Amino acid sequence: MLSQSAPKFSSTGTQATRIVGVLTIVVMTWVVISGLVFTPADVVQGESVRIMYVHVPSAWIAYLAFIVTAIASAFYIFAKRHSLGFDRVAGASAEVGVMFMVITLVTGSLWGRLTWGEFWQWDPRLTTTAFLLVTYIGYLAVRRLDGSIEQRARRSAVIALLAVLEIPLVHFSVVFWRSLHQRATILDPNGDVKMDGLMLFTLFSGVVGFTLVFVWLILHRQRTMLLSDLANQSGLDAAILARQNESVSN
Amino acid sequence: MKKTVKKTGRSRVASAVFIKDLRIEARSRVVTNQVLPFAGLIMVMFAFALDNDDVLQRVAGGLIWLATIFSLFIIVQRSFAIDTSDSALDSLRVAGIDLSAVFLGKSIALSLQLIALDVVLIAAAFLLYQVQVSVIGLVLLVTCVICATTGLGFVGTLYGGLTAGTNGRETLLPLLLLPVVAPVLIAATRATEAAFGSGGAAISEGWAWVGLLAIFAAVFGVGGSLAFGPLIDE
Amino acid sequence: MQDAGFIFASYIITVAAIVLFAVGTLRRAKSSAKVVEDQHKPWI
Amino acid sequence: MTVEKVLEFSDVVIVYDNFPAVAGATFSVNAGEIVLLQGANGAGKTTLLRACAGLLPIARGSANVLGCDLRLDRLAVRSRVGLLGHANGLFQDLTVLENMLFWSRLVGATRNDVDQAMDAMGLSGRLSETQVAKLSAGQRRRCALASLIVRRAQLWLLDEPHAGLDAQGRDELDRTLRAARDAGATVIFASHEIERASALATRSLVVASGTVKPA
Repeated sequence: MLSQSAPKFSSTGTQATRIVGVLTIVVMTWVVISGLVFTPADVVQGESVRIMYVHVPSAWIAYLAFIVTAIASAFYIFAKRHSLGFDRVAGASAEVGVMFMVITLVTGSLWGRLTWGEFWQWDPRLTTTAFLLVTYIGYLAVRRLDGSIEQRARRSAVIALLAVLEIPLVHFSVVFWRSLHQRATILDPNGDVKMDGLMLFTLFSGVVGFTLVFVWLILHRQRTMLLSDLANQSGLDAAILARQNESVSN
Repeated sequence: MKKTVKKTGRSRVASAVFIKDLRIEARSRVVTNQVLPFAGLIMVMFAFALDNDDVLQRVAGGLIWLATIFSLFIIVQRSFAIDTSDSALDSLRVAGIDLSAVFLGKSIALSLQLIALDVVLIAAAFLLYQVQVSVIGLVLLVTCVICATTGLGFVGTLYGGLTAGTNGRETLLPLLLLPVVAPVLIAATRATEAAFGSGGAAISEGWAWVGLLAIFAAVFGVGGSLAFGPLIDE
Repeated sequence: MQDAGFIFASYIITVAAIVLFAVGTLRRAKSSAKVVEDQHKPWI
Repeated sequence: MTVEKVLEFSDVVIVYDNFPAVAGATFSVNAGEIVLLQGANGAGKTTLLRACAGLLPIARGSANVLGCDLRLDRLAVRSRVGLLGHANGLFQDLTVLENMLFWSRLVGATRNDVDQAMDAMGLSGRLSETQVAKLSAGQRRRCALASLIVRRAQLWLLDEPHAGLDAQGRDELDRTLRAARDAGATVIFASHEIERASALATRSLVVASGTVKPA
């Protein structure tokens, strides 16, 4: 029902999210400064290795996000009580995952231009990543199809589980496809980076920082989804009442 | 009051749906009169665009499967348009029919139509692109076509069912299907190239790809029969 | 130097994408939090 | 013999596209009744019928059809009801007989059941070999009703069954529905033609703004 008094709590933030948020800002600031200034240039790759501190963590977190989506979808489908909370986590995680995957592809192609001289190579890892991105863009499109909230949850959970089935198939076919025709040794961007302590630590902080970003975004996004579902619901209560009054007055 | 209709066997439902789909196709001839010319046109247009016999021989396999996948989108949408135009799909849902059997019936009908399409496309490749094939190559080619079309039939029906009756299905279907069928495109292309001996590929290379196609078909056959009901229901 | 431009670009794109996503989420949260009563917000 | 309740709705709310198309419907239907739902367009008749068939989720309230709780298991009721909406659910490129045989294979009915149903609907003879696309509206409607007979539906849910039929078709439809009732089916149908429909129905209900009241 529409509230009589305006709700006092007008955000999705809590003590916990604020702590995560502050931590995120601290860690990310450190990653940016250390990645750009403190860490040394690579012997082979030169300065361009600095892109690694944002590229590699965002790729990892994108994959993490898609795994979270799959797990949450499985919980939604297989748990006795089909709890919509799992669906919201799955959706929020996929959205964040798509964002990180776009970051990964953009930073990766910038890095590729510097090291290989080309923005794009038909390397198995790149190709799989591109297919994966399109798959999850499709997943998000399925979430926007019209229908009830339960319908959305069920459809998207099925699609998420099918997408997980598809990841190994796409990956192996692409790896197999390339390996038959050319050796992919020079294409491996991480193979020839010699890491010293600070570089490793910065990369590690990058992973931590991006994970914090992920957690913070998921918490807020998932609550925002709940709010907008509830907002529809509260409109519904008013609508039921209005419709009943309508029938009485007739 | 309590006399309930006895549940019909899955194979019976599947075969009824299969016969129904093929009979409608035999009568309306949409695949033969529209999709087939469309796919043939793709092959001819590529011949114009590439205009080089050596290149055409090399890429013949890829073109066949690209044309197949484009035709798949049309056939899938047509197949579900038949079921949704007079709400027959709703009637099936109301009647409590085993939807996984509907899935199987529709997939197999779809695969058969794709096989017929591929036979014509491969014949076109022989005529237009001057590809050669040995007897062993032909065995490989036939196996590849069967495995690939089975897999395409399963995924096509699965995602076609999901998008049937929704807004924007014409664009959503390719968006969902393209990344999923990527392995089929790659594997079937490589196997066909091996069968044709394009670019010096050996026939033995092709069988590994056919194996991948078989795995793909199995995964989506099982996944599809489980998922199809929940997807189109509600 | 071309390298520097590319490196800065990749950092800026990363940070900008994250900030935009975060700001968008918070703004949507604020607008829909106004219509929902506090008792329905389990995180309070 | 106690009267068997085929359908029992209590304070049922059905949400369709975020709109409470049915906002608190309470009514029940006994076995063997022919119930007419009257009401203006947009009153919620179609939504109500589709929900009875287990096609739409029940948002609130309790709903029981043929002994199945629709809130718990909407699928259980489905094989036992027949819904005929504005569309007929037929395949246009197939003949009448082929449509019937398709349904009979799905539900395990015999050829004899099919012949009987087609006889009852006056679809035997040359008509049975005609493609559905070439039939008149009334013939299609009869074809759709025949498929309900083949499916042995215990509860018939008909949305505007008289729409698009000529005088003869309407008479036939009325006869069919009475025959179906005599054969043990219960019928709930929506109609705008109050006079004709009231003569057919054993009881009338008024649907207005998503609620149900006795006429």
